[in-house]
Amino acid sequence: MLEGKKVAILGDRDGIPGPAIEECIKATAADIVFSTTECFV
Amino acid sequence: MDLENQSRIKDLAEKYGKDDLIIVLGGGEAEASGMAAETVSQGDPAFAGPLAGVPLGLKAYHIFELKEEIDPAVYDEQVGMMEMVLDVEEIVNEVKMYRGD
Amino acid sequence: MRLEVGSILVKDVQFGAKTEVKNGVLIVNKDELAQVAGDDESIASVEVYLAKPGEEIRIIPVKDVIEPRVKVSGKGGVFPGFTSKVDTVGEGCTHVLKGAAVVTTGKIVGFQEGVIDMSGPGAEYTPFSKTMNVVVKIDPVEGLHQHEHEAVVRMAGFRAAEYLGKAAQNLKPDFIEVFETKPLLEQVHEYPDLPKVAYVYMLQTQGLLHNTYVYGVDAKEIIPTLIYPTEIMDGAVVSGNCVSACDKNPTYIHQNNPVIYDLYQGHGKDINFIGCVITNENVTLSDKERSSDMTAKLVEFMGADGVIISEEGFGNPDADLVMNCSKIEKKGIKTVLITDEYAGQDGASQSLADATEYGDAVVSVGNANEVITLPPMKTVIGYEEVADTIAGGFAGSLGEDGSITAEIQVITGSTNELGFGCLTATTI
Amino acid sequence: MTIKVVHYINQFFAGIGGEEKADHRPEVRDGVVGPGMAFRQAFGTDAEIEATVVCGDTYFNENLETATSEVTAMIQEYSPDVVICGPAFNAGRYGMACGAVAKAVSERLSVPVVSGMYPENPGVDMYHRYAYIVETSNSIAGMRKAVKPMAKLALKLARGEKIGTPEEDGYIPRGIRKNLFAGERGSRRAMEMLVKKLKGEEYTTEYTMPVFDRVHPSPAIKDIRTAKVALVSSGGPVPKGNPDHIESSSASKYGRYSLQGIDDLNSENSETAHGGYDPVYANEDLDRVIPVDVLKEMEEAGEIGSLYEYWYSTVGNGTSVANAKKFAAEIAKDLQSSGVDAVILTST
Repeated sequence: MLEGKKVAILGDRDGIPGPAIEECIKATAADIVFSTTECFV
Repeated sequence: MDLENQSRIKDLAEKYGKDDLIIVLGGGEAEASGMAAETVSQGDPAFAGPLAGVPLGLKAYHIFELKEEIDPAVYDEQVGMMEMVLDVEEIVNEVKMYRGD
Repeated sequence: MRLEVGSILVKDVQFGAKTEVKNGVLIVNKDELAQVAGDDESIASVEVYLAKPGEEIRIIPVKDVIEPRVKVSGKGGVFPGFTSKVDTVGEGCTHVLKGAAVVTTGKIVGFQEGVIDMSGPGAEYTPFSKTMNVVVKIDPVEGLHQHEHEAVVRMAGFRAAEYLGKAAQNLKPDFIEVFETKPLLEQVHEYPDLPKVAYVYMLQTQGLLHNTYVYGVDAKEIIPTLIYPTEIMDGAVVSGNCVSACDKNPTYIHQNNPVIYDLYQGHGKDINFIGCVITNENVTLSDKERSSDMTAKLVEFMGADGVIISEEGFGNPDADLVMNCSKIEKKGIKTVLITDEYAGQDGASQSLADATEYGDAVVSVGNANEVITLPPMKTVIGYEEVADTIAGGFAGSLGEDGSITAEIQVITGSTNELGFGCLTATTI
Repeated sequence: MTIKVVHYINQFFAGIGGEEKADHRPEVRDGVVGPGMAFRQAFGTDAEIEATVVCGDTYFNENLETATSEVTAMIQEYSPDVVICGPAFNAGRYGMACGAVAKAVSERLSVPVVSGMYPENPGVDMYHRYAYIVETSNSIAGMRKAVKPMAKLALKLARGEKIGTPEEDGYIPRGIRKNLFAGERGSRRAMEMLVKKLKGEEYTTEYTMPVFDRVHPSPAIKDIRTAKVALVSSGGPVPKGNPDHIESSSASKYGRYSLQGIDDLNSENSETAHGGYDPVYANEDLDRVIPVDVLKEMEEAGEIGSLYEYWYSTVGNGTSVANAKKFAAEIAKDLQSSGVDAVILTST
């Protein structure tokens, strides 16, 4: 389902941070267009 | 959701369209994750940011939902730890609810 | 003590040639009643009126309300120490004209007397809009001292109620209720598994129009004492108290004390109702200390597990309530308090003049400061001009059209602190 | 007719920015801004948000009086039927601002106010009396849930409809005591409460005891022979005829009366207005309530410096604590400016 998709990452300082999600998505066929880590609270 | 990020997402949605762009969330807590999913699909529920009253219709997934799509070794290294401590089911249900599928 | 109360239901009241009850109708010989009630050289005039539920009638200023009764068997009369000898009452059988009441009115004694509306919004607040009232308006001779004036009117009311009650002497009651409390040790053993509950009955005793009488004695002079609940139900306690009429106990309410009645309803089921302590509400600190010490000691002496404490009045008596509560709780005996509130006309002020952290179980019977407009009535029995000066009224309370805008404090029994009515207050 | 609403929000909800923009000065914008959109949806055609007033939280709280006046003036321009503040959730300074606006709007403009806050927001504690504050969650995630009951209450208030209990209409109790008829009479409720208390079961008191101020007495007067002494009483002592019509109970006022030419109070020149005690003895000789005769003698003998030429009087009977406090503050100010050193307070 990630095939050919553009991905915007909204990580969470107290959950999964942006860089960790980036690592995961990098190993797929999707294209990362934005990544950030929010403080959700 | 952070006001600046709302603005960024809005721009990206205009650029790529709602069929190509997906949002991946890393939220550590159900309510906030659901809210992020809601913000990018129906608009900012807090009516504070640029997405207030702007329904982009984007689909957001939590990284937990994408486990099958990701290299297990990488997933385990990056997410495994948090998967054990967080309430995965509650978070995923909340995100699903606001994604509307 | 075992008391049978036989109720003869009165569905209507009319004037007639002979005072009697016929088919549920109380017929009153007006002249004879006026003569009996007015039998006092200090009384200049007596007028008798009828006021029935739903009629557009206002009675003002109301001094006392009394239930007509007669002793059928057992010792004593219906007002022992006043209209009969002081024999101990509370045993045998008493007949009641249930649904009828004598209401006394007449020239104002002080500032403090009440209002009864038989219809309209005010009627919802007073229990005496639901009774068939025989209103006795008594005016004293010129120059009578205030204390004597009060006593003369009080006695006239008792005589009137006793006179009417005699009509029930030989009637068969529509229903009979039996109330019994045994001597303490026996009573304790009757229901060994139920919590032992006593009732602390606070009687206001602060001077003119603030007094309560027990077997003819001004309760200000008593030291708190034990009394059988049935004695109270049978006329041992009567009223000389109508200040801020909302939370004063007219004689009718003493005769029908709802706390005693409801404790008997729970007796043998949820609780073991073992008896009453009557205490007073005097004005000096040493009196307050003595009475609350004695009350707490008596409750402990009885071995009570819990008590209901009812207040009469507000302000100064709040101190008595708080002392009774904290001293009893400190003995490990649980309390529930019944009080009304003076939270201001806007409801935003604190409601009591004294407080205790032990008072964690309070029944509120309403904010007496809340303002109400009583529309004009076709008939006013008494003197409506006192509306501006009675407690709860203010300059301009009496409107030109005869309406009265005042605090519900003016309405007889509106915030009765024995919990006779359903009124309460909540925080919004 | 469409109901007119003005909405008050902070800089964050106006999309101006977060903490860094919190010094934003008050401004007014026509129509809806931010959360106003959600209210617009909820109102449909019943009400219209005419304007939104925005102010930064820091600016508001650091310039409380000016900001309150500025914001209130902006709101007044639109003569709204009801004002909505927030919701502020658990944002403390935003809650305090919403509360202060609510107080000013309700008191100065007599316009009802609805707000929304998390119960622990300090704005609730400070201002719950002035607004119907809907209980919200502690974060902005609760926005949708807060808007519906807030909008409903706003419509009810604007239409002058009867507001239900806090439970029925979902607002935080405002601390106002309101009478109502319960299902059971008081004595029955007392018995049921006692049975529960005896069994150790949960019960709800119908009145939570107030906490009282404890006033520390002032230090003793060093030399009473030079002190100016005043008389203040809640026993209702008034000149004969009660010229100010002080009520016999629940006093709405106090009086200030001259002692000029009076050395003794008696049944000719004075009486009590108090309806809560036996007035006979006070009316015979009002020195029993305020000892004017003795103080005049002491003044003459040089035992006190002087007796202040006015006495102050009200009736304590049934008078709410809030009114009593108000009277006392005014009387104290008067006494202070008249150089009074000591006061004899008599009650009854």
